Amino acid sequence: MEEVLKSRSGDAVKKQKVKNIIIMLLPIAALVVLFAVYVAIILANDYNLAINLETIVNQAIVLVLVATGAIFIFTLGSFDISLGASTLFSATVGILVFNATGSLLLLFLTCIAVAVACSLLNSVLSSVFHLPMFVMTVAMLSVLTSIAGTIITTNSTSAGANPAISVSDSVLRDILGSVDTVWFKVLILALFAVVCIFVFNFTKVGRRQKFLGGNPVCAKMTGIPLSVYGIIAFVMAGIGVGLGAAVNVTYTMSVSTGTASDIGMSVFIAIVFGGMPISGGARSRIYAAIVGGFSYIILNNILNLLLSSVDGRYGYVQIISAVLFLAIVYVASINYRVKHLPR
Amino acid sequence: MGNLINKHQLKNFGVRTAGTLAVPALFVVVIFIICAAQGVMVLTSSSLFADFVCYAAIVTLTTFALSINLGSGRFDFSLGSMATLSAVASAQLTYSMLGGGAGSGIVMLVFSVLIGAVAGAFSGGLYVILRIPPIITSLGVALIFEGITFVLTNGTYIMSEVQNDSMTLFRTQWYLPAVIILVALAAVYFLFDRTKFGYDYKALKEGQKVSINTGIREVPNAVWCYVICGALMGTVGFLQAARNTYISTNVLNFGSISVMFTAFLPMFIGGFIGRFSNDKVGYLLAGLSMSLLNSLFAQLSLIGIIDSSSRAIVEAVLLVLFLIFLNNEQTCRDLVTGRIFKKWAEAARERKAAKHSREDK
Amino acid sequence: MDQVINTTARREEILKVRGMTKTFGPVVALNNVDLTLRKGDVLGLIGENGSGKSTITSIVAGMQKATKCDGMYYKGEEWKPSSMLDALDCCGKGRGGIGMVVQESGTIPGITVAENIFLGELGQFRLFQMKNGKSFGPVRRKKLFAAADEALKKAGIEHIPAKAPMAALDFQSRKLVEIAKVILKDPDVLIIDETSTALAQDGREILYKIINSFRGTDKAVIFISHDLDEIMDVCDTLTVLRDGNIIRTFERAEYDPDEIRKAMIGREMHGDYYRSDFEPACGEEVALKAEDVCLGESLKHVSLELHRGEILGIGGLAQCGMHELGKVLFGSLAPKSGRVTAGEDREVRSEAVAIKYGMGYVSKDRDVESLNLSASIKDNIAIAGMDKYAVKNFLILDSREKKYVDRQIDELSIKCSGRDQLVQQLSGGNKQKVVFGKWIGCGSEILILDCPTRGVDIGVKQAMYRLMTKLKGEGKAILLISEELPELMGMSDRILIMKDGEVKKQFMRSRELTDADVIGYMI
Amino acid sequence: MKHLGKKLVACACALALTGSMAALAACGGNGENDEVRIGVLVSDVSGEEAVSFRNYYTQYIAEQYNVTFTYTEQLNDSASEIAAIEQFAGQNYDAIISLSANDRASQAEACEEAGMYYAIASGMDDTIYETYKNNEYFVGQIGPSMSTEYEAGLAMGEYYADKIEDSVAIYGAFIPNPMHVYRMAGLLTGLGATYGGATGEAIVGAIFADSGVTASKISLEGKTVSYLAGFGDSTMTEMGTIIATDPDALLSVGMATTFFSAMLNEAGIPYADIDSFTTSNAANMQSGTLEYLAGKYTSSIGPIFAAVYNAVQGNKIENADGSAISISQDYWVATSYEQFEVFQTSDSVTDPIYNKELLDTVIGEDVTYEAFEAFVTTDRTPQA
Repeated sequence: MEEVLKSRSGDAVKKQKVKNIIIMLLPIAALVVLFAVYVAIILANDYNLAINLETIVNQAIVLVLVATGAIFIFTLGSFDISLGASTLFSATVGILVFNATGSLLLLFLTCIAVAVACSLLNSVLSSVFHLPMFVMTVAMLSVLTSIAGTIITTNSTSAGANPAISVSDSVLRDILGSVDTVWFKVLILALFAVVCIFVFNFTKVGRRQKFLGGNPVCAKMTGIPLSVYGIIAFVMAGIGVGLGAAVNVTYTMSVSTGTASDIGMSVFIAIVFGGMPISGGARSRIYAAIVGGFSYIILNNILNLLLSSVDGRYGYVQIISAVLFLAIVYVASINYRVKHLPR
Repeated sequence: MGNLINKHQLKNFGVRTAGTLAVPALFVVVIFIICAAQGVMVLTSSSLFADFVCYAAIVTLTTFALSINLGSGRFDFSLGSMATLSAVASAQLTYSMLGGGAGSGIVMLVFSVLIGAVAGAFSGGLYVILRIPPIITSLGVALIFEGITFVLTNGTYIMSEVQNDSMTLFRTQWYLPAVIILVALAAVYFLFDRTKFGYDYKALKEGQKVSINTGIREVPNAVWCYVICGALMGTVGFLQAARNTYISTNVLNFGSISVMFTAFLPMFIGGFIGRFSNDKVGYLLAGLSMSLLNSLFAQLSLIGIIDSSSRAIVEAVLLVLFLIFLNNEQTCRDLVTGRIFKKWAEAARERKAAKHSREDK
Repeated sequence: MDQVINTTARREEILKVRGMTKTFGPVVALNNVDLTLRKGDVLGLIGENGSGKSTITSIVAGMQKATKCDGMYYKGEEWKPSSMLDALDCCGKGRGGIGMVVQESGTIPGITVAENIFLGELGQFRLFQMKNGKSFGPVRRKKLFAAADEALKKAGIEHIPAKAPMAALDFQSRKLVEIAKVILKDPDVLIIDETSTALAQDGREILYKIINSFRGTDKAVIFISHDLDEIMDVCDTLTVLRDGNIIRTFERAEYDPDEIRKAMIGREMHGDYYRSDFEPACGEEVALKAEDVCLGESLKHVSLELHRGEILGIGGLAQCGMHELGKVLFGSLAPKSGRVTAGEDREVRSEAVAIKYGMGYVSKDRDVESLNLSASIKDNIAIAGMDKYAVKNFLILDSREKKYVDRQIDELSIKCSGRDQLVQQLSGGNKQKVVFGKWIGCGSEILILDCPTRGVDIGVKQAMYRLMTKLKGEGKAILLISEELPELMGMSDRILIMKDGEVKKQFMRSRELTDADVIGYMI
Repeated sequence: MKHLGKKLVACACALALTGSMAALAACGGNGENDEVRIGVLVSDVSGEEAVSFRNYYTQYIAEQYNVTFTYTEQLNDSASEIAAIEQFAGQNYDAIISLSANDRASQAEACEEAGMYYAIASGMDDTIYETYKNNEYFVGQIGPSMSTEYEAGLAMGEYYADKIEDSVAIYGAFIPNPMHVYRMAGLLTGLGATYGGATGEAIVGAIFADSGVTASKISLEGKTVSYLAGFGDSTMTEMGTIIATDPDALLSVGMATTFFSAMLNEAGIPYADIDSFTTSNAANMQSGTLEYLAGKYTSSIGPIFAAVYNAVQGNKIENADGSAISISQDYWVATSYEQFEVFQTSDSVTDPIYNKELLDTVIGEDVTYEAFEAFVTTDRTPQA
């Protein structure tokens, strides 16, 4: 109905472009500001900056890895709620294999293979039986958590309340410890991000993913069926999950029933925080996961520092971080307001 | 959600009754077969029956709440957090007033419904003001409600506040949760199927743009939906508190999310039943079926042949199976009637014929 | 057509718009426009896409608000409708307002016909009606259905039951329900926006009957159409808009198609509109072949052959199955039986396969099936042609992609601010050019064009006809599905007419072929 | 554009606010240099025992000594434990006391790496102890050992062995949590029941092998035993079913007072549990049907604080061969309200058994391992 729209002057177009760029940069700006505030607090308190930065990387890395892979799913306008459960499950199998073989390579390969298999099961089942992807992942969440829970319980070595499988052999612990470094983690993330960015922006597959997210019907009519590219997206997400699971194992040297329990939902937060629309499509970006994941973790750390002496602070931290999250998403979406309520 | 064309064509009363009762009947039959095979019985005492009704109320009301916004394409992750928050706040409020004395139960129920409604209004209000996709606002809202719950309790269990004779009645007298179910059913049926609000809701759900252009006001309609969801979840929170005799309040980091997942299976079953009668009745029948299943799980758990993880797997598999049925109904029907083999044979014959004709050329 | 004009009533203004401006972001849709509608008049609005005709009427009908307006007066009073319902209600007076039948679907499929007719105004059926006009209580369904049946009858529509779910109706019936919904309110001004394109002959008759009932009375009609012949036939006065400005108003006596076209596009039309030759011609080689294709009620044993260098037209009424045929040929719908093959007996089973065999498909539902509106021109054009410019068939380099896209933008002269402009900001014609660019760029040898000039203005239309002729000359095979007979006859080497899912008749290209020859086989 | 401008300004304001808060925080923190800062890892923030432990540290000890305790949120997995330790390390904390046991080995290693003292305050773990006992930063562990847990279950079982006439219900809480497994083994042995064997050792092995208890494998001659565990949607239905059979008692190895008090009191079924001496349990004992409660007392985590405090002050207590401390603490048992009341009054947050006066006897440079061990193992059970 908004018939034809004629461009006013080049000037207006330029202004619009500048505005778009500002909005696009907002998530990055938010990350920079949050980082600056964090560093300021650390320095002002005479805390150890190096340790704190390492902490941030350690806390964020699994989330960011999983979220980076998950971008492929989100790009399609779909989402997977079982990512956390899948991380838990692949870490469980991974640690069993590692305990048996002591091979780091096998740990990573197993985690990736298992995670990709879970992803494939999700996507293939839903495409063969035409099931809504999301509900399939809800079912998968239960199944994976339960199976992993059973495996962990049966093989538990823990003395604590939560059953857990740990790497207890000191030689094996040393092997894991050797890669439990910030540099290794950053390297893994960088490699994976580069691969994802390459696939996403420089290959036919990536272009088609984005196109699919924008309009699946048109994509189908252009010979890009959701069933096929959905599977590819889930495979990419599986790789991210596998890497996250393996890195988690090197970090904690154990897997318990609570491992990665909040990753599934945090991925949503991270991706949206990073400036990507939940509906996917043309505005999807790989860096959203990285920017958003780190922003979210840093924000929580800042709030924890600021409120350290407040009673019930974890409640307040969560409230404030949720409010800031909504505020940033609100501002970032300002260009895309529509007359009716979004769904 | 229900397929209107089918509904229109299914005038036959017999078919409608059969369609309505098929799934619940299947549940009953299968459950009793399993009972017989394992030598257990369900619903053997009045208190167990009361527990059955109470759990059915929890599932049914959650399903109502889930279906309201999900049906309109609005994803709401905050359902569980609304239930916990309203239960905790109303428990504390009621206890501070009555100290667990007479009437505590009903007062807490009223408070819980009201607080739930306010929470829903907050959630819906935030959505219409921010105008960002509801799935995102609901993530934020869930975190906020969980945070508030934590601040109210510091994460500790709510126990003595909800352990009193008055609350006990809701768990031990089956008619109380039954009344709650009936009132809720009547309310959602009236609101969504009989009022202007309900008609507008349906119109917005099926054709958002056209409805708005015609002059239906979407914002109040959406906010009211959230308010109703909140009130329902407030009731669920209360019933859970009554049934469990305590409230676990340590729900930070999306600990409250899982509540909504339990409602997916009954929602799909209810939607299916709704094609033959009414979706709300469908949700109730599905809720009762799920509760009967729960009773069975309890008995099987006591004799040690099922535990919580195998239960979760069974429920997930049921969900997937039912979805496969829903999305491949024709194939399933063909499979049952054996027509599928005929079809395969036909297709094979055709392929052969086509091949021959090509070869002839 | 009835041409009685009550000259005394005509003098009186019923609607007056002064200095109306509407902008969408940086885009000016209406630029300080004045419009006057007189009683008894049937006013036609015509213009290219984006000229502002739908914008001005939708503001008048309360669907949206003007950015700036010096005054809008209805029956001498200030006119400020808050919604379409409000406009219909004449801002609270209940009757005699402004009603509009919109271009795109204005009905909701998931609810009943009755609910659609009384959409947003179910208050009147509530159990308790207060004296102050307020009401509460449940909605009485029986009363609702009775009232809806009444409304349908009033509009002369007898075959649609009020209880039926909207989704069970065909496209035309849905449009008729919309008309009934507007007529029910006894509007004094009726706005019909591109409605007739959705209607077959019987539906059009109902519509014309309604229009004629307004002519010469105290009421008035605004009629919007792309179809110059139809609009000249129906309207007493014709106002031409271009780029958000009113260019000229023609009285019936001044009607001259060339003048009107000139006013619409702002320049003289040069050369031929359709193909200039009248010789059916095509290559020997069969490019696409359908054998005994069946698809439920839509297609019954359809067979056809499309040759290289041929334009094969498929015509018929909207529901005759020709649109489904297009999809079946492209592998998008799987036929229940029969097969579709491209070239040397290669079966087309899916869109991806079709594309591999060099096919391209321009959908009738352009915004949904042919374009990704939220993506850029670049993304839309590039998506189908990646095989052309990808390095080693997988690596996409920005520079190569840009070159590829820019070539299409140039060749099709797509009007845009740049390749990164979002497609949703383009006009209908330019959108369609993007679709063409997408399929031509990737070197499609077989093009299935389903209503390619739908919602496209004359200038672009002409450009497209030329393009089709050129493609034919290059030996491409074109299947043209169209609901417009002149277009089919003007362009096709051969025309197949379909009815009820079957091919009823074949016509070869000829100068002598007329509408009358063909129509009989359609209805 | 204007709209956007406004939003950006608002954002900038919000961030500026955050910044100034940061500066504020900087002024507040780290003022006194000799203050001892201890991070406490917890995996339970909900239970009454956890709350009273917390109150003892933050409301009593922190008042008496120049110490701050910072509690983590509920730690659900090893990653969050290590992350919490790293955060404490980043803020120059002196020591970590762990009440969380997702992965103790990783906790110990993370503390070592960060140079923070580390102590375990509950659920002693001999494997961990043996591995890390010579670690410079490992202070040690004080709390009920697995054999103490076994003994606690055994005592309960023996107490009920003669009382059960026809039927007994057993709640296994979160088996296979080892603490609950050992208690269960003790309980079954005490009752005279068998489960894949008759000795405690055999039963422990059988439960771990099954990673849970299978109800049908419990055998108690002449009596029916019903069993349930965990907490889920059907737990209340299971409990209802059990109550309908009217067992002579419900014996629990944990959490029953939280989950089932209301139901059991109301049905008039006697029950026993291993929990803590809280007000609600007092009420359950006084007016309900709770008749046996074994529990840790609030200030039982006092000695581990003393050990950590000493270590931070440079007086780490080590035994003769230079390894960290490992001392088991016993449970107190109340079988009547009177006894319960005595326990409650003699150990509260405001007036704990391990009060400053008592703790000061083992804080200082010249405290020996032997003195400390004697201090912890002295039976301080209050007598009526």
